[in-house]
Amino acid sequence: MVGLLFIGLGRIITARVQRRIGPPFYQQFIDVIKLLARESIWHHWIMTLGSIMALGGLIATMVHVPVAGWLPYDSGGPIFLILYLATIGYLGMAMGVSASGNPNAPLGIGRALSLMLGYEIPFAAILILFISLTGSSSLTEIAAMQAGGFLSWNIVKFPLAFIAAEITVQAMMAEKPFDQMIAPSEIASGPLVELGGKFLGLGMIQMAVAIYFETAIMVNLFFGGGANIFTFTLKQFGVYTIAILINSVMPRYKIENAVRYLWTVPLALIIIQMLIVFLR
Amino acid sequence: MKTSDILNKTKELFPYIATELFEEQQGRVYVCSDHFLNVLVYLRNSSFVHLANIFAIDWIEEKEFELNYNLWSYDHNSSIIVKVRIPREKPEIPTVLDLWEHGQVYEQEIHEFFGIEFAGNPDLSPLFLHNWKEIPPMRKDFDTEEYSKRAFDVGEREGAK
Amino acid sequence: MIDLFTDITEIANKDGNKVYDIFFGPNHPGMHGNFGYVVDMIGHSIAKARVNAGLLHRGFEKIMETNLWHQNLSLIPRICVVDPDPNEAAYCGAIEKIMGLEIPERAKFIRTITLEMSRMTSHLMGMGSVGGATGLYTVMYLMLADRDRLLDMFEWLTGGRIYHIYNIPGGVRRDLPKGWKEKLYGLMDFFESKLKEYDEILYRHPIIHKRLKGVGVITAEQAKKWGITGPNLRATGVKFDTRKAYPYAAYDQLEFDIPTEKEGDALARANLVRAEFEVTISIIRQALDKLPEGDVNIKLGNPLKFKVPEGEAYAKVESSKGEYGYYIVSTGGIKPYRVSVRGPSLPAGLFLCHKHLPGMRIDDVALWMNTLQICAPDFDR
Amino acid sequence: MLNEIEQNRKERQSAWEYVINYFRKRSIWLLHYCTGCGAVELPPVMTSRWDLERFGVGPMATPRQADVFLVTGYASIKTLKRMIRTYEQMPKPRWVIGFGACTINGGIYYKSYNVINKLDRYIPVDIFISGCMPRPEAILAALEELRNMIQRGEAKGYDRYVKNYDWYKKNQKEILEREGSLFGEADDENK
Repeated sequence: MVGLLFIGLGRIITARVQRRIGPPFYQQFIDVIKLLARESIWHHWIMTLGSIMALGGLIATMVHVPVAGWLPYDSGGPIFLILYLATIGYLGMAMGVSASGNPNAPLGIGRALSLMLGYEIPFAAILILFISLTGSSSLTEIAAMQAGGFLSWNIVKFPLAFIAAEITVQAMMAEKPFDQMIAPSEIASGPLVELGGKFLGLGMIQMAVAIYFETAIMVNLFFGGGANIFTFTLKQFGVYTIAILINSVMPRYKIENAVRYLWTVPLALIIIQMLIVFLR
Repeated sequence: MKTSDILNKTKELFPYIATELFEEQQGRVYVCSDHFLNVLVYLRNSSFVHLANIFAIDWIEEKEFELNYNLWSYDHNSSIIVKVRIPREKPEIPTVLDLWEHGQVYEQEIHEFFGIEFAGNPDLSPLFLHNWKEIPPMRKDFDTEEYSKRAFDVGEREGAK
Repeated sequence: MIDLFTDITEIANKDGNKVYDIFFGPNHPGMHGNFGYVVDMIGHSIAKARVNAGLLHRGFEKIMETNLWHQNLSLIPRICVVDPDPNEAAYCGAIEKIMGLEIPERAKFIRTITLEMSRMTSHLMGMGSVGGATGLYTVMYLMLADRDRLLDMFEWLTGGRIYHIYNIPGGVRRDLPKGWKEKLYGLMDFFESKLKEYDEILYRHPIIHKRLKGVGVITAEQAKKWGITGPNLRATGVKFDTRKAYPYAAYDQLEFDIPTEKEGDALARANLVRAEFEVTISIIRQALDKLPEGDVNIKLGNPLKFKVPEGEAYAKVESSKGEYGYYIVSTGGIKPYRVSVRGPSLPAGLFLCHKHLPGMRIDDVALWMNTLQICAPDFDR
Repeated sequence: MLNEIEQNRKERQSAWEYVINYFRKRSIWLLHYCTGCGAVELPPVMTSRWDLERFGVGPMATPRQADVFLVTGYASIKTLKRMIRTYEQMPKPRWVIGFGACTINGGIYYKSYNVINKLDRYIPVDIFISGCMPRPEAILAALEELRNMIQRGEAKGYDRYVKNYDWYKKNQKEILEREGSLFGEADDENK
């Protein structure tokens, strides 16, 4: 829900950058409801399975991400489990759309997976930094460690790591310059090319969930979680706004350039950050 | 060199052609289909590198097709149009692919719209039209209005159903 | 290189590698205009391209033979939608050449101004779609919004936003309305100030440089040999412009220089369009400054009975995409005998694709098309 | 009087459809397929001056995702084939807008040998926009009218396509798979 609201607001922000008014903020809900009420064209039962798997994987991920220190059950937000579960979503999508038989879809999936290869490494490096600092792989504890005012947030303590993480998250959310998997003018919106009706509706919900948990991870890592759900959401929205603003003024990399960029710049930033932290 | 000089020089080399200076920078060369390749080769080698286009004119009353090779020289800033006439009954002419590679597209187009054969061109497949069963449409004896009436302006609209 | 990739399809087929077709267009977001390539792909790279043209074929040249001279005026701008005025100017220019007419000075200058304005609209669309092809939609939106201001000026002057039908044989249809000139001066200032913004957001963007560099390289030799004209030719370093070399309208009375680039790749073409945009602004300013008083057309009598004496002529203009030419044959009747159109993007769109696309990645096709300014209607006609 | 209108509405659509139609009309996605020159007026409609996205209208890349097929201008025979395929690929609540005079009766290309004259013989059209080229305001007006029609449950072109499928197919075949000349034998001698 919140994710959909975010996308809706994001569309307004993009429109404002482009000197337009933009759609109403509830537009995304309307779109999803319309899509779910639509006829959907069905190629193979794998498509349904893939879509459900993708959504299920992401919901399973979300369950483990602490929101304002709260979790459905007490798992403590195990960071590696989150990373593994997040892949299931993409694999489900890959499975689903590959069954559609359109050559653009596998092209898009190929790009998505190689991009994943690109951003997982710097992201893992960030996590290693935090785990070695806190001695715990629990998101709740990392968030709790930053309690106590603005200055103890990780964004202030480790600005370079934050920049690196922001770039990585940009790739995670498939926003520009890392939206190779969608790329309408190259491969006709890639994985989504054959998805219509309910599949696309599920896809949009899935995208919203993905944005929600990715921003949640960012907030937990760098903005000290949140005292209550409102401040937490507000911080999430802040992270998303940065992503959207970058998105609206960036063109798209080629896939190999994108992966090379992700393996050099963010990784270098993190290593510098690590050196600063450990040598001090 | 001025266009008139170029025309005169060409005329000296090939006495069987007729030339006409249309305006300061535009000239025309009339040549028969046996010799036109010689003239084109000469012009191509004397700085007329740019082939703007090839187009055909259907002179139905004289029972002839006229092919026009529209050349431009970047060195002399002059335009020369080489005109070749071929009989309408047996429209066949050698290709100019060896001189200008992109002539391929123009020849394909003319073959489709006029039905002129280009001897030596390997690919004259239809480029623009879909499932064309009539005579080539750009010929003068093809009546496009009548065709449109018979093909598209028939039957009822959807509302009438 | 070329033979290598055409053969690769067969080799790959033989070895059991998967070669698959992608329909790049007509129904593809990276394509503008109704046109397409069918490309054989191996992985991400193209092995072979086939042209899927004729989707916009309307038989213009045939319809024109059945229409009156003046009726055709409303038909010809539709050949190229984004840049319609060169069509009108070339068509009228050819008729005037056959008739031996010298149009009034003021009409020449007004023609120059509208031609350059049309070039500006087309370039704004071209620059914007470079952004669109790389995913930088903001640029596209901003430029198209700015383009609307020019369209407003056209509407004020001619009554039409897209199709102006403003040039007629013997001059232009009507004089400038009151206050139009001042407004256009203001608009030129506006665009000059905008250039800075475009530079920042598009032309100095490192990712754009990375994407455009080395895509679709043409050398000067090849460009001349393959009939490539206009900005694509100038991007290879050839200092040639029909406006200078074969002047029409009032270009021989104006001072401007021809920008060129050396590399001949997509980046050079994109930068050249930007440079030309600047030149265009200066040309419009000059033409407005020098605009003489007087009539704007020669009265040629009843357009329904308008006849052109027997003869034929080729007139060409420099459109935003290259050499636009009309060859008109008249037999002295009320209808043209034959009108042949030379569209500027034909060699690039239908011929160059066989040379460039094999070996290219699918990512670059849209960019390649946009920077070459391939406009499907002008070769489909 | 009011009851009558209410009655009519109920005949056309159930309450559930009425609610769904509300969402459908608020989120119309156009197919990004420029069939003709009319497409040049679409980008201006999306930019800041008219801003189509305010109404939830946006361009979509593939026919699977789109609701509205804008036939922008004339349709040549080759395009008609693609148009029919595209139309049949779109999922069910789908609408067609005929854009410009050329789709109504051929417009300025009436005489052409390669442009069809009556679009609604080949695919069902819900709404026509007249003019060449239609101004952006006309596009907005047409979309507004289409929204009202959707809400009232009147825009049922896709149902008509199913109902009169044979008729449409026959017309399409007449154009696309013609065998032999229209002019008979006499003209073939010139070949």
